[in-house]
Amino acid sequence: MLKVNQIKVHYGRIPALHEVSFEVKEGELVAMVGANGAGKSTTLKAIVGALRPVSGNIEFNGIDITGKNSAKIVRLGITYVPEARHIFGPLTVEENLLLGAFTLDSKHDIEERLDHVYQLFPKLNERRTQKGETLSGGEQQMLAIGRGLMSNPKLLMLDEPSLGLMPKLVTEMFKAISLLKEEGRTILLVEQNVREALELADRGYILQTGRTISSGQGTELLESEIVKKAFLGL
Amino acid sequence: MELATQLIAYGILMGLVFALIALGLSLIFGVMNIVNFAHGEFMMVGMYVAFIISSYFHLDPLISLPFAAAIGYLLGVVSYHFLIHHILRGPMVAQLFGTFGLMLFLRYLAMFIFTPDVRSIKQGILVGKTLSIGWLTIDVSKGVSGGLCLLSFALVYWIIHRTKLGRALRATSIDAEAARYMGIDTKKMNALAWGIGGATVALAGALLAHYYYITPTIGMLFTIIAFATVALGGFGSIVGAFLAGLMIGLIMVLSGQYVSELKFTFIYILYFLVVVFRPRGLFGW
Amino acid sequence: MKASKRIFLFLFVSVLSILIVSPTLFAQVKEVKIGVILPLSGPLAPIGKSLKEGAELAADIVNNKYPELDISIAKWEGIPNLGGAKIKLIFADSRGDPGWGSEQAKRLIEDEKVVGLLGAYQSAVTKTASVEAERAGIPFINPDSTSPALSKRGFKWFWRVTPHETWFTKDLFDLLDGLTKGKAPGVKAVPKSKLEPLAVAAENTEWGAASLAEIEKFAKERGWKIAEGFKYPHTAADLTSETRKMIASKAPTFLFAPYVADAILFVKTMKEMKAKPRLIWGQDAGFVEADFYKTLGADVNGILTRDLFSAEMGKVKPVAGKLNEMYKKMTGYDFSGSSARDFVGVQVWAHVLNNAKSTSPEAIRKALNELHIPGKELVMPWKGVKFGSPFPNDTQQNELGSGVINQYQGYPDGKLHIIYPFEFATSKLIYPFPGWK
Amino acid sequence: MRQVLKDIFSFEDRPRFERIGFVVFILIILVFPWMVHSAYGRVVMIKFLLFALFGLGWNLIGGYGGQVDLGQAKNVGFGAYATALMMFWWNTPFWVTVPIGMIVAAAESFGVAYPMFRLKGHYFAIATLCVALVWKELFVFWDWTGGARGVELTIRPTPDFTYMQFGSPIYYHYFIFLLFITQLLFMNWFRKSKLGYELQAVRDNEDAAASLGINVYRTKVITYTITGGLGAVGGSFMTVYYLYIDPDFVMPLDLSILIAMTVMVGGAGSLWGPIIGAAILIPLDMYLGAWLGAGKRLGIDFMVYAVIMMVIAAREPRGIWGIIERLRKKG
Amino acid sequence: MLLEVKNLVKEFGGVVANADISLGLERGKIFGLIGPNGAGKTTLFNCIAGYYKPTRGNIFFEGKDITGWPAHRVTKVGIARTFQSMKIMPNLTVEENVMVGAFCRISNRLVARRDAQEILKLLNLAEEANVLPTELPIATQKRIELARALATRPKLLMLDEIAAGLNPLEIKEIVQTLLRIKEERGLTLFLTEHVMEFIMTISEVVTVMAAGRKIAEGSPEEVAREEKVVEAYLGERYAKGKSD
Repeated sequence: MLKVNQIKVHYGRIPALHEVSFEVKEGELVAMVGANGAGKSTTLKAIVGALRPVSGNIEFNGIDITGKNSAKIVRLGITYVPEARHIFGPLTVEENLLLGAFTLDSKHDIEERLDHVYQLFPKLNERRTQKGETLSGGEQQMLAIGRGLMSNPKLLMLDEPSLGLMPKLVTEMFKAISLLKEEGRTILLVEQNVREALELADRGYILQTGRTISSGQGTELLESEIVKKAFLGL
Repeated sequence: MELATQLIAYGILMGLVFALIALGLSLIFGVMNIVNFAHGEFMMVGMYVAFIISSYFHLDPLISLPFAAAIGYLLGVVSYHFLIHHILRGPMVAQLFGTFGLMLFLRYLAMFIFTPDVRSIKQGILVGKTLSIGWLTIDVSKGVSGGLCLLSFALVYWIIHRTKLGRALRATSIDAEAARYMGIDTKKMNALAWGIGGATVALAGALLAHYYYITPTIGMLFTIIAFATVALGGFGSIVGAFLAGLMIGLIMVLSGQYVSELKFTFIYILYFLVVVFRPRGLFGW
Repeated sequence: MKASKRIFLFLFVSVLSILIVSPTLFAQVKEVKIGVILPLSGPLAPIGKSLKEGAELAADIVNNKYPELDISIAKWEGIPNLGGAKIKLIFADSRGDPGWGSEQAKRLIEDEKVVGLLGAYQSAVTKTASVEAERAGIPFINPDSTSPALSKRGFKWFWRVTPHETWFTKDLFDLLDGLTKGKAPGVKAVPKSKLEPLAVAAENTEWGAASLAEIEKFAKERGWKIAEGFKYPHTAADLTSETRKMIASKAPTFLFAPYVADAILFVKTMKEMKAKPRLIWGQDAGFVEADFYKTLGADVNGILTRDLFSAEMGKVKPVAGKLNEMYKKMTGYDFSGSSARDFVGVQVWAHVLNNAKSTSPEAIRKALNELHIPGKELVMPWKGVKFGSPFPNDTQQNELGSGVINQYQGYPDGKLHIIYPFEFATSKLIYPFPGWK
Repeated sequence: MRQVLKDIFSFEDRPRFERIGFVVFILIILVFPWMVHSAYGRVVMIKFLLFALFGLGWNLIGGYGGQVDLGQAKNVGFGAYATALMMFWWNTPFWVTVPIGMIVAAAESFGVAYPMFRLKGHYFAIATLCVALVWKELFVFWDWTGGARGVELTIRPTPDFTYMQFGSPIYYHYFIFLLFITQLLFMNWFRKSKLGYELQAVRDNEDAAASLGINVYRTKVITYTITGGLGAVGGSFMTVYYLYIDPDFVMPLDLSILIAMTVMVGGAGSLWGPIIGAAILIPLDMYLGAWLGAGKRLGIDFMVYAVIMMVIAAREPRGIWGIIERLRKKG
Repeated sequence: MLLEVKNLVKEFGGVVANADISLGLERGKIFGLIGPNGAGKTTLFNCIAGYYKPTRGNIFFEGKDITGWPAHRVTKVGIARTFQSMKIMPNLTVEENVMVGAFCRISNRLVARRDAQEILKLLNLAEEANVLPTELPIATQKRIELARALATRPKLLMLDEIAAGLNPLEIKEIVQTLLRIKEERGLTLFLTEHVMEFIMTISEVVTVMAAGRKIAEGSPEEVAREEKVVEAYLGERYAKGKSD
């Protein structure tokens, strides 16, 4: 479904990604792990078109989306739930969700998606008229994911959904992700919680200083030396 | 009593125009945090559109309103794509003098084309007619302008707060990065904000041209008043711009009645006092 | 050398070369250069433009033969006593900024090597620019600034051709007094109570402040009450409250001293408010510009304005009529007080150069102080040009000048008719002010 | 004390090419009046030095402090009026009026700084603009300032070092150069001082600065006060240079903006930025104005000027200094 | 007692963010502060560090009442902090960033520079001294912030979520660094964190907050066992994981 081929990204003159290659197949949950500054978020941003790769290409369902702008990429069915949530604070929960459905045009579809998200996260339904900024951290994360689901994406990319959440919510978050997986949704997950992420994932990739250095089945990776040494400090 | 009512009526009518002028500035600031020094020049362009329609095509200046709005929209979008887009990333100082350059350019382009002569519109359904209600005398063109300002305001308010496009615009203003992830083309949204800003202020110019003189250098004065209006109401707040516009119109007329030499001083001091106690303006986010 | 160093050096060298390569023109034998400083950009650009056109017309007449005109400069082809040298005007834009005025004066004097200066309309600019002439010892002829202070500085190299504010205000009160005595053409004596009190609105510039001060002074001397006299910020966004204040004072006589933009706004606002003054008088500047009557059309009818010139002058002075035609052909509108003043400025320069028979400053200075141009040479209704001390402390001020007070009649296709001096009147005074339709 | 003196006169920490450039620049200015015979060239040079002086002062609050102040003209006005009025009334020597002008401007800045620094960003910028306009209106309104009619000083026939009046611009050239170099050396000390670093910390992040023991508010107020005082010096110079001042001349909005602009074009927050900015904008403005300003069609000079401004803003928001720095890093 | 918080209340327009919090930090120990998002931990930090004025209650530092003091004064008495979201000064070099911190105690520029260099060495940042911090990765920027705080020579160092977004290995590194500088400089540490691997290993005393109140206090083991804490914060899984 998604094929990333040796992309290279620079921030100004500083290289952030050297060569990153991986793929995500339909219905898979793929986790991407790596140290800080390894380029995980950069990779996701490059996929969603917020950053333009200097070389390499990205293919989605056979379409080359390298360097296309976000608006087009989102229309093709990729959504990105950014790190640190990026909720529209002054807007209500429902407005936030409706913005998630910006690329949908049919009123009927939007209603349907809205119902679906409310079913998935009943808390959001309770707070639909509240302003986004008044929600707690966990609820905001739900809202961010719900917003990402509104366009009914073919590929959902989650960037550190557990960041800054308390342990209890971290657990709930992973529960929610596994629920989405059961739904059959294709997910690309970036996480600092290496253990939980790899346990949940079908497959995983390890990023180091802007390169994919290893890949494999989630649980396999978890047992590998690299992960044990570099991430778990065992 | 008679005097007071009359003055208040003038103040409100003037204030409505100030508010419409300030609206675009506020909107642009709200969406991309940039102050436009060329705002008054956009208004001046609107005035010349009305002038051309009336003097060269001998049509009623009222007909110029949609043209002024359209040209203002175009001017806003073009300025955005050629200049503003490129200075957005820069520091605030660079933005200020980028738009200042735009201001100088438009002003002297107008002087180049139209010469520095003072113009005004002589013929039109509304021009020079007055209406008396009791002892209240109102220039019809001012009354109609006030009404149209109110209408435009309502329209923009409706677009921003009730439509999908407006929601996208607001999202862009809150968090452009996140808006992009929603599939919103933020560049288009910024251009749209500039378009609406240009259209409203050019419209205000075309309305103002009905009873005001036109020269290439007229912009700066209104730009500063618009700054004070917007800052008073709170940058980015539409309702704030509206109420602050009315306030400034009233203060200008009332203080002009008593201490006319210092009437701008009162506006600046009012602005100063308000922001000192409410540093983000009356209705700022 | 590293690239960085080269860039740095390049920067300074290029700045230096910009500074050095400045306009240096070769002086031509058959040319006399006169520097003209005018506000050609900025808010006063409209007036600057007409001043410039007036000066250009005069230079053209000096330099070429116009046998149909009955003044001496028209018979010349250049300055006769300088071997037919042509007058070349070098214009400089003051931007209405005193600093720029001073700097352009320096440029004209030293780099352009002009024999003298002309200008600079705004009194503030004239002040700084004339300081440069004074320091350099170069004559500065000022045809167009009316602040009384200018001729009271005791400058050795400064001559003013135009009458100043004190005069004009005296004219105004002569007119008012004349009205009460029945001297005004076509109007029976008006009781003073119908004209009193006065209401005055002046812009808060050097010129406006001077006008207001003079009016207040004369009103006191001649015993006229002032109900309302105030200054207001010039180029105000709105003048409703000021106009309202004038109306509320219930004064029958409105006196104004604004530049053109505000003048237009005042009249429009008065019309809108249905003001019913019996007399409206404007202090030149805004009220005489072409923009004023072109913009307002019929709404100007009945307004009086202090001026130096009227197109109707042709009735009294045929020369003026012919010149007006020439000017109208050139620009499309009538000669005005502004354009006429700089016309006279160039004219004075031509006479002085001719009398001096030399371009040396001392010779010119001598010629200026001995100058006497008779009234018939001038487009103005003056008795002539002769520098003296007409009011206390005045030095090198034309003492033969005088103003006129005109009335707009029959616009949009009408004329500015001379009302005062009464002996020059070209029409009956329309009194009281007819109001707006 | 020795450390302070060393900090004032030493440019050791700057790269060599800057020091060489600086020496060349000083030499050029020193020999300028003897090499250049165009009077306008000299006038432009004086105006360049004047605006470089203004820019250096403004750079303090606007560059190092990052607070966009659009009201510097009011301080210029205070300096100009202090000198003009005291000379006019009491015949006070110039050198006495300068410190008084500086004190007045600094005191006023200190007074308004208190409420003003509750504001940030654009709100602050517009507040400074408003305060300057209010002062200008008051100076027009009051009678004791001469109102709109301004103050005019009498010409002294001989060169006079007490009242700093000279017939020849050469004197003014060295006179303004002296003021300029003094201010430059002050800035050289300032950028290395504790206050200088604290100010930059405040500009970059106020919360972080506070967490490091910096009194953010006080730092801003002090800087704004000093900036006010520095602005007044150039005003005093204007009075004796032009011999006439009025509010429209010495304290208009245009002047505030031009001062800010020279710094931005050169590069805000760098030592040389204001000088480079003035060296580009002032000659450009004055020569364009002189060559194109009085032509048949009006406004071409400003249009050229405006286009240059827009291009710099869009292409190099950090000013010319930004370009030089970048090239240096590359080369 | 180095720092004492007594009955501290902080309200924002009627919303109570901190309700009656009392704390005591002993000199030379490491204290942890945990609690759900929105429990008021950062608010408490901001009250102590002088960014907010408490509505009621008192804060004592070395017996001195510092309630309501502005941030810069609080720093001067010896409390330094880092921020949850990075607040680095982007236009100053790494060394200058740290130098500004040193200016808190030292007015001489040359001495301050020497001091800054020393601290950079201590945190293995010496090589980055003349680089602009924005060019460095987040983890390094966090260390710069730490260095900057240290340069003010604090007695109490408050770290707000310094381990957020770091992976387990990086967390290990930072724990070691913290322990080292604590010993060398005789510091008292006060930390908030969500990363349990971090806070539970390093802290000697842990305080738990929920909904603006203090709900538990004690050694990490004690706290992790408390039912209230598990319910409100840790969740079943963590508690189970620990007991395994």
